[in-house]
Amino acid sequence: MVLRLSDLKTDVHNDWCPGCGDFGIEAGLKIALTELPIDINKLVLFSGIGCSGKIVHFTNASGIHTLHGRVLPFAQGAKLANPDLEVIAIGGDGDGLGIGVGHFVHAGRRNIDMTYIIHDNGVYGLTKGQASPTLHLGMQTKSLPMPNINTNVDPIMLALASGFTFIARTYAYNTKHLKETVKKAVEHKGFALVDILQPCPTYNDINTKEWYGGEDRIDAATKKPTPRPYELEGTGYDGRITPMMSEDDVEKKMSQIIEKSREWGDKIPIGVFYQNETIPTYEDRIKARIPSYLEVPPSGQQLAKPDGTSPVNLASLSKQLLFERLVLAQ
Amino acid sequence: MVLRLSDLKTDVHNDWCPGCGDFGIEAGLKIALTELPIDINKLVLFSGIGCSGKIVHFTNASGIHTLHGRVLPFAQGAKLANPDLEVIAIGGDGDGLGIGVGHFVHAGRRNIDMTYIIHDNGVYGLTKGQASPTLHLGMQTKSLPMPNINTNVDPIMLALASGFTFIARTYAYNTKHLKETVKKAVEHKGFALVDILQPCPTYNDINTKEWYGGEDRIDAATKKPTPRPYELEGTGYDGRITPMMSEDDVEKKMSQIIEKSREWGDKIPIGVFYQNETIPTYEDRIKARIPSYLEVPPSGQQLAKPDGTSPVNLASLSKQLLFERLVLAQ
Amino acid sequence: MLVLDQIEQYMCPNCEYPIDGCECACPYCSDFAGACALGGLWTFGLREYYSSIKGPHSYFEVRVNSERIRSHVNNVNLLATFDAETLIRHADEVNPGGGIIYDPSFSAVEIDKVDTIETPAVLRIKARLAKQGLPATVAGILDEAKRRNVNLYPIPYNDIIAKTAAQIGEHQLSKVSRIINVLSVSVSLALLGFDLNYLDQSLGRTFGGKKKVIEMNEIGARMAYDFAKDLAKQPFPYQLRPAQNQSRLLLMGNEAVALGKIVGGCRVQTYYPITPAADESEFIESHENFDLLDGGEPGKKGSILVTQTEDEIAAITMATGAALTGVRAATSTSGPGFSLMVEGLGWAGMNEVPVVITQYSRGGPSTGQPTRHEQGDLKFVLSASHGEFPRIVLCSGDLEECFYDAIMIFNYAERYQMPAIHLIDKSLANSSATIPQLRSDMVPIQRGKLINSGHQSEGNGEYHRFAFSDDGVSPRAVLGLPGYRFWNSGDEHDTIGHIEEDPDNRIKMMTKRMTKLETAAHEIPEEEKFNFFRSTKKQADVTLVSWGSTKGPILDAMRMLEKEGIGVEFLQIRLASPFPTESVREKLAGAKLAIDIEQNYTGQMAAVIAEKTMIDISNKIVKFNGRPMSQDEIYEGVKQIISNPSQNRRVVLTHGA
Amino acid sequence: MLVLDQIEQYMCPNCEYPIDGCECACPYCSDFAGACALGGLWTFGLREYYSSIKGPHSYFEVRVNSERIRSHVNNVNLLATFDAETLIRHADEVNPGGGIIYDPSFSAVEIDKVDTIETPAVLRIKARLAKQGLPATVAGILDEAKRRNVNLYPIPYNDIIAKTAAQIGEHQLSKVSRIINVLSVSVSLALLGFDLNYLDQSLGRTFGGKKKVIEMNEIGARMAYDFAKDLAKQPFPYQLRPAQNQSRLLLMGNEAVALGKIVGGCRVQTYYPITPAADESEFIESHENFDLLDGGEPGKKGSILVTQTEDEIAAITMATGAALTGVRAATSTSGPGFSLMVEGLGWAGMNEVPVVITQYSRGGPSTGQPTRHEQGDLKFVLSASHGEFPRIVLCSGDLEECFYDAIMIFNYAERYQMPAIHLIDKSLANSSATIPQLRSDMVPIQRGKLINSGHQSEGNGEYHRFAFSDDGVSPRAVLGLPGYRFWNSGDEHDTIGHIEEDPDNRIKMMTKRMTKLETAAHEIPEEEKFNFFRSTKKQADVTLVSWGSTKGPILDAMRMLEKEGIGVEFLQIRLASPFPTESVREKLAGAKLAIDIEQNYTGQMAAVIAEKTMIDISNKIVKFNGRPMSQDEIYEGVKQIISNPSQNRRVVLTHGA
Ligand SMILES: Cc1ncc(C[n+]2csc(CCOP(=O)(O)OP(=O)(O)O)c2C)c(N)n1
Ligand SMILES: Cc1ncc(C[n+]2csc(CCOP(=O)(O)OP(=O)(O)O)c2C)c(N)n1
Ligand code: SF4
Ligand code: SF4
Ligand SMILES: [Mg+2]
Ligand SMILES: [Mg+2]
Repeated sequence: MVLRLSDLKTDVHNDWCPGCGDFGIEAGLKIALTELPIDINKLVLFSGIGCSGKIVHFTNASGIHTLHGRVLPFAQGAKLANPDLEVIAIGGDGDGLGIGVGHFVHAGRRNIDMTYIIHDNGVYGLTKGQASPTLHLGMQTKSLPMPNINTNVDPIMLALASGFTFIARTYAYNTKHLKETVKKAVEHKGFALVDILQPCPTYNDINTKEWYGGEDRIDAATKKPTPRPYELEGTGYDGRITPMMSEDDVEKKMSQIIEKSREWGDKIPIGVFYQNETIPTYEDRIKARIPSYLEVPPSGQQLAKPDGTSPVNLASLSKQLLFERLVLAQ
Repeated sequence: MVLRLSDLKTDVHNDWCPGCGDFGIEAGLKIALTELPIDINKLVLFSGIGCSGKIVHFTNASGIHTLHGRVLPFAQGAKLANPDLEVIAIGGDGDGLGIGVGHFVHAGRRNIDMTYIIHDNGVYGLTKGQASPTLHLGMQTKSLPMPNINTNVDPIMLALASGFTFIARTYAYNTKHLKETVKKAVEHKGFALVDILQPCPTYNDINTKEWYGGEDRIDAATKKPTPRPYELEGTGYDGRITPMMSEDDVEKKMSQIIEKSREWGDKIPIGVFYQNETIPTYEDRIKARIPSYLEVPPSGQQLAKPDGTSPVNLASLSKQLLFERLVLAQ
Repeated sequence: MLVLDQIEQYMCPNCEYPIDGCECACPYCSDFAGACALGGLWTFGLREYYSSIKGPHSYFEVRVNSERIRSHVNNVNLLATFDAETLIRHADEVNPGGGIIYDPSFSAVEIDKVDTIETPAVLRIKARLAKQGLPATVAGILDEAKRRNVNLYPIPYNDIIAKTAAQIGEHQLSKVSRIINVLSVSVSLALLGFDLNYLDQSLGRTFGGKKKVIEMNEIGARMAYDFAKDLAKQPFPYQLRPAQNQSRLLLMGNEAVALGKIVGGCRVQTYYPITPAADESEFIESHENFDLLDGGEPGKKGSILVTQTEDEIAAITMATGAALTGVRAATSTSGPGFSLMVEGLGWAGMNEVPVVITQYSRGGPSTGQPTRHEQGDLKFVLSASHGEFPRIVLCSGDLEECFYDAIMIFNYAERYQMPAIHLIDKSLANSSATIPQLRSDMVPIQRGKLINSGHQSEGNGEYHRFAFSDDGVSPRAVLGLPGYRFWNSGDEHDTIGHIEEDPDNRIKMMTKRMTKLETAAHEIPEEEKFNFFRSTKKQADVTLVSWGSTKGPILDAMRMLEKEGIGVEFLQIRLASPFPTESVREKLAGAKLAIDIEQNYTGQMAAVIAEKTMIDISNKIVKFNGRPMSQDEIYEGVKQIISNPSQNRRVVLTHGA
Repeated sequence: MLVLDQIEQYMCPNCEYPIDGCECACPYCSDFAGACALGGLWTFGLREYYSSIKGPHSYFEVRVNSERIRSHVNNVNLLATFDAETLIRHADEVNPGGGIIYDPSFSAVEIDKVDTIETPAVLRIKARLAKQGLPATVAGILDEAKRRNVNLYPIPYNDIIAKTAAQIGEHQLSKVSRIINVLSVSVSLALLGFDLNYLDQSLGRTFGGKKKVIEMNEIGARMAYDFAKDLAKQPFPYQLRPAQNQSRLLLMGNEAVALGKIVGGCRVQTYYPITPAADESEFIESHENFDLLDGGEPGKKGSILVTQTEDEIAAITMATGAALTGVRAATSTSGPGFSLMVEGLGWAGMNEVPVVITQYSRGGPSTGQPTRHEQGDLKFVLSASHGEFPRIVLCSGDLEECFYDAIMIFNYAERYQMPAIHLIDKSLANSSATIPQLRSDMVPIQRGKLINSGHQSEGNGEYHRFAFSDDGVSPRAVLGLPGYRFWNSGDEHDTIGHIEEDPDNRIKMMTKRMTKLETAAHEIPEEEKFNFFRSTKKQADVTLVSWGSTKGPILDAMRMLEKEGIGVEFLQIRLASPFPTESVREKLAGAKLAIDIEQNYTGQMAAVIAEKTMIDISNKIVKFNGRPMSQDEIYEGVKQIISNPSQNRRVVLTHGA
């Protein structure tokens, strides 16, 4: 069955502010889903708490709206129990890099085959615009009474430090790039991060659509704005690490990736910064311990015999603990 | 008053296992304290939960043994309330990079002027040897029934991604290097990390004293072991970022730092990887909002007038909220 | 000079945002309340809003009276609307003889098309109209109102806005359209016969120095005022007149707490943003440097450090770390955040740290109803965290209690050296009211056995932070105090603070800590533990038992009941831990008919009372639909139980939108 | 064949580590218990250890009997020591006529010099010796024992170790010295007249294939056995004889839970390491692939995925995510971990997810006494998390209950679609005992209204995960089930699972969820909710009320009381939520003298009973020194209260080291 965009609509009233970048993300994500070979029955979206977290209610696929900062462990739990599911976790930058950053780091260490999308708007939208961890030090959005007092974290570099095997950035209003990037992330075997730059017109008056669009930077020749985000794909940049690469080449690649991740301001790279399929997924690592894991995953096991009782062979399980009277010659 | 080593001893029975690297850390730390111009009355050690966390009870300075993973917020709270204190936070790698890694990242973003020491032993000592986040993927210590299933995090790279302004590594049994590194960290203006490689002879039979000592790598010429840790100080490496540096130079420095941080195995760099005093401390950032912060810090304020009542001028504070009957001509 | 009870209900965005996101600090932006307060009237305001930023419906209900009022009522006399949705949702709440202010262009709107109204509500309203043979449109709604004898006041907002724009020479209509709120206020004042000058003054306060904005609002207001005066050929039955009064404050609960904290000496506040607690921290932050009185530190300003943390675990542990330095430190949160603070709370309990947690209860469980009201967390905060340790739990009932309790709780925390929870709720946090002026000298600052930095001890090693004593409280030194080195540990410890597993020490330390709660129970005067109100009638017919923000509507309902000759007592429990067992037992033992009134499902305070006193209050009035109780609901609920005094009644209140 | 009650107390490290860190899975390494079990005797073993890895003192106490025993007693008949510390600490616990096994080289050790003994304990012991004019040395301790008629058995361990080393040709003495534990066991067996073969068999089990280790142990054991036989000229007054028995298991509580989970269908377990819960997860992990019976999936193995998470917040939320896929999922923790799970618990409650949390209570508050026993978390788990939602709380009393409850709790969780807490404690987790063989077919697997994957629904959008129903329970689909798309939200939601703020929906949803608890209360048979034991005497003189691991010592104490003609009833409450209010009220209403027995400070179950039934159990026997209750203590406590039946007695038990 081909999935059409209209299949992904729900009746739920969308209460994002007019002009919110979340609309762009919703659109791009949905298009990506229709273009991917996904069984809608196997698709589950998990989200955190924030404006961003409401996306699952606007999308007609099973959707689990979790707790603030906890979207990753919820989502990983489902995927581990049923590796057949296509799991996409979604959350705000406060959710994922603020309160939830511990899970971010440890999810990277696991490398479960799933996708994580961050709505990166520089603010805590739903609680009225406090600074999120991606807002730079000293910036003062209109929602802040004082300039931001904390240094920002860069999701790209943090993901790299945490072991993510796919790291990408895209922009809410570049629908084509967004959907292509999401598709790559979903197709990646391993844990994939897509950081999406998202204007929040209500609270963040610094990183606005106009700012990203470069409306303050009119090209003298064309008289057109010069957008800040530029596509890595167009620059010949290739962030892939392949099995054949020498340790030295890997080193060089890593430096290059980090260099790219540090670009910000007038030129903001978007695209796939890093992709590494040489690192085994968590599923592979489990298979080394539980050979039948993918064949008969936890969610696929039969818990009762036809007579309703447990099929577990308790005797063989408790062998070690068993003491039976031995008749001794004495 | 000069602080002597014997002043720092307590009567508490030390229950670390014989041969534990924690003894080396305790010794080096204490020597550093005696060599620093510290007022013992202002010194407070905070620790997390783990074998490492017990160190505060063995040290005769005020010591706050906090919760598993929470040493950083406790310690930061004290320092913010009383910036006059000399605050050193100490914890295990499980404590700081496992359950506590969220605080690690956000402490980096604040850059409060204090020191954080990690006992990096690759295991959860006190709970009997489970893998800690610094143990590499696939390693199997004697305490593990199966090889480690998670990718490791590198404290150096993670600290860099998180905004720490001083990042160093040292080794539990290189007392001289350890104490010098701790001294530099304490003297640094800003948030300083000292990651200390610490053998845990009871559970970690991979990263042992012998392994660090290179006893498996006997130099053919000298017939002596070739230790794995080598001192960056001896290589001309300089991780300092100074105010005068160009943006380009900073970029180069960063690449260099990251390259260094990726070295592991037969050659393990120890020393100061990175130091940046161009970034304002949190204390400075507060001063921009509260001019009297350092002069009359929160802990230094007088809460009651001599008559026992509050000295706060409530009238001026609630001016905006005040409604007084105005006589209107009508 | 008696003024009728007046209720005004309207949407408020005079800035770009709805009430919740409002930039000009509601409820000042509720200039209606402001104008009334300036006119010397008492006001009470209720806010209801969705958990989202722009979209859905939010509203503000203001009650005005020449006597003090403490709650809202079910129905209103005047409904001011700016959009069709408000009309559709609220028109049926207007009393016969009351009025509705609206824009005539709404009439054609079909109810089905307003997708921000929840399906259950749409179905309810359509069914109601259908029953009367009315169309499912705003016109139908208006017809229904007319049939009920409600006066309709169509105001062409857009015309007035356009004229205002023309007059000030502004081409961008959108910039002027924000004045719509002020227009509706001024129409209301016109109908109510109140002087427009009060609004002008109120605007001055709201917009401070922004001359142009003030001008724009004043011009529009005058135009709307005159228009409405013309429109109302017959005077609107309800008329307001200014009254004499003392100096008063118009504020919300979260501001009252914020002021209390600053006055009470709190100098470090940590928080992680959460509704409805964050407003308090933001208010404090915007007053982080404040003036001191003579006798403070002359010439110097006081300051309070507000730190936004990475999560609530950091918020409580950071505040605790701060408290160890001797500073009065607090954190502020609501349910989900408190759930994350539980482990930290236990550490503070174990180490006898006086840290204060302000808990704003909201609709639970889980994310629940983030912007709605509930008192669902009482039992949770009483037993939160594993193991046993003492804690203070103090529950405020109104804005004044919010303020004074915010000071007192630091005294309790420091005197008994334990974590202290100030339990309030969404209704208190977001309700606004005029109250008598607050005083900074009512509650003296008491720091308990805090070791004075003057008292230098000899040498070190001699100080026992957890020394045993009869009352369980040990002399407390702070970090950095010369000569007083000490240790803390979440592990069971000896008197010095070092880990100690000995079983006898364990018994002594547990007993020491728990003894402090008995000390507190003994020392805290009964009048701080509960309030007991009784009507003039000698013998009470009914004893109401409650806690927290129901205080207001209960007191107001008592007046209604009294008027009917029903004798009412009201036991308002304030201190939930240590619990005033004996007093409560005594008060309830004599009760003819006791009714528990709570804003939760199970009747949590009744459960606590049962546990402590073995007295079963089987009659209950509860509400758990997310909306606070009104005076009328309580009145009706009590009557319902009195009129049928069989035991075991549970009345579930349902009012609210 | 009657065998006297025998108690053995000894330190256990036969591997490199003390008991806690033991690599060979205590209590098998307690080969004494193993040998006795092989000999057909009933055993009960208690472990006490410090919260540290090597250093401090830990000990293991084994009680052996031909009749079933369920607890430990205050004093022992035989004390086997390997070090001076054990002697110093425990010598006074040996009954007159009993014996002490020790190395004669300890005699000179001064008590002051053993710095692992806590100062309070040192002071107590020195005072005791001084009173008798004895030196503060081990020699003094031994003299004291001799005066009390205790037999001394000096065993030169080092000689035997050296000889063993020589015999097997091992030069490194340190490698052989680990056999010291087995030496003491074999000396014990010699004194007790038990056949050494049982030990050999037990060793075979302990060391599996490690031939060389077995040989070394066997040689040493034989040597020690013979030495001891020679030494004991007069037979030791207590003698053990093998008995007939059925097949039995010797296991610990955490293993019983682990087995129950696997049998009960748990297929995902998450955990973050914590004492004493982690042992359970590690046991499961080491059995992650297990055999199925015929009728399972023939030829296929079952498996369970155990995941170590980054913290307890992840542990519960990950388990909850797993449970949404239809898997039976659990997590396991103790107090501090549970404190971090509180927010996640509420989400599972709000979304009606059947996730199981096994909670091992230990000494609190905060880090508390990580390796010590307490039942301090009952009230906390009953009301943990903000807001109101239903939960199951089931408390096991012994090893068999641990196993069967671990199965049943999944049935409850799935049938009522709510989080379910299996509350056990450190004493159960770490006590070992021989118990009758467990059965995998006693508790059928009941999954409640789980939608069968066979039942394909038509189209989508039609499935209402939270459909209203009379019993509150809705048909439950799982993630990935074709045709059953659904939504969850921690926000209040409609029947589909979308956020819904409507007040009427709120009332219905709250009521739906809370109704499930009534359904559970109604459906769960009374015999699963509590146990009621009574002695043969018709009229009971005293009714004991308790819960959890006190079951064992209470049952044992009951036998003692009965022998004296005291009629005893014992109400063991198992289901704390939903609470069996009526039954408890009925049982207590008829009680002549009720006594609450709990391992905590405040008597938490008594408080719950008061809240639910308004019955005040004012007589209490409590213990909170971190050590479990012994049979003797309960016996004495009950006698103390009976002998002076004035109301309001609180007996604090203090035994234990
Ligand atoms: C434990 C907890 N703390 C705080 C909150 C309040 N809260 C709701 S959304 C939010 C922040 C949202 O910011 P972000 O994750 O960046 O999402 P956005 O709204 O910007 O999409 C917070 C703090 C909560 N729901 N739970
Ligand atoms: C909330 C919580 N979870 C779990 C524990 C149990 N715990 C105690 S120490 C420890 C790990 C210690 O490892 P690490 O931090 O590396 O310190 P080390 O012992 O290796 O020095 C754990 C998990 C706890 N105390 N608190
Ligand atoms: S507050 Fe910002 S992020 Fe949230 S919906 Fe509005 S525009 Fe979007
Ligand atoms: S377990 Fe390891 S880290 Fe802990 S004290 Fe022993 S050797 Fe040190
Ligand atoms: Mg955001
Ligand atoms: Mg460690």
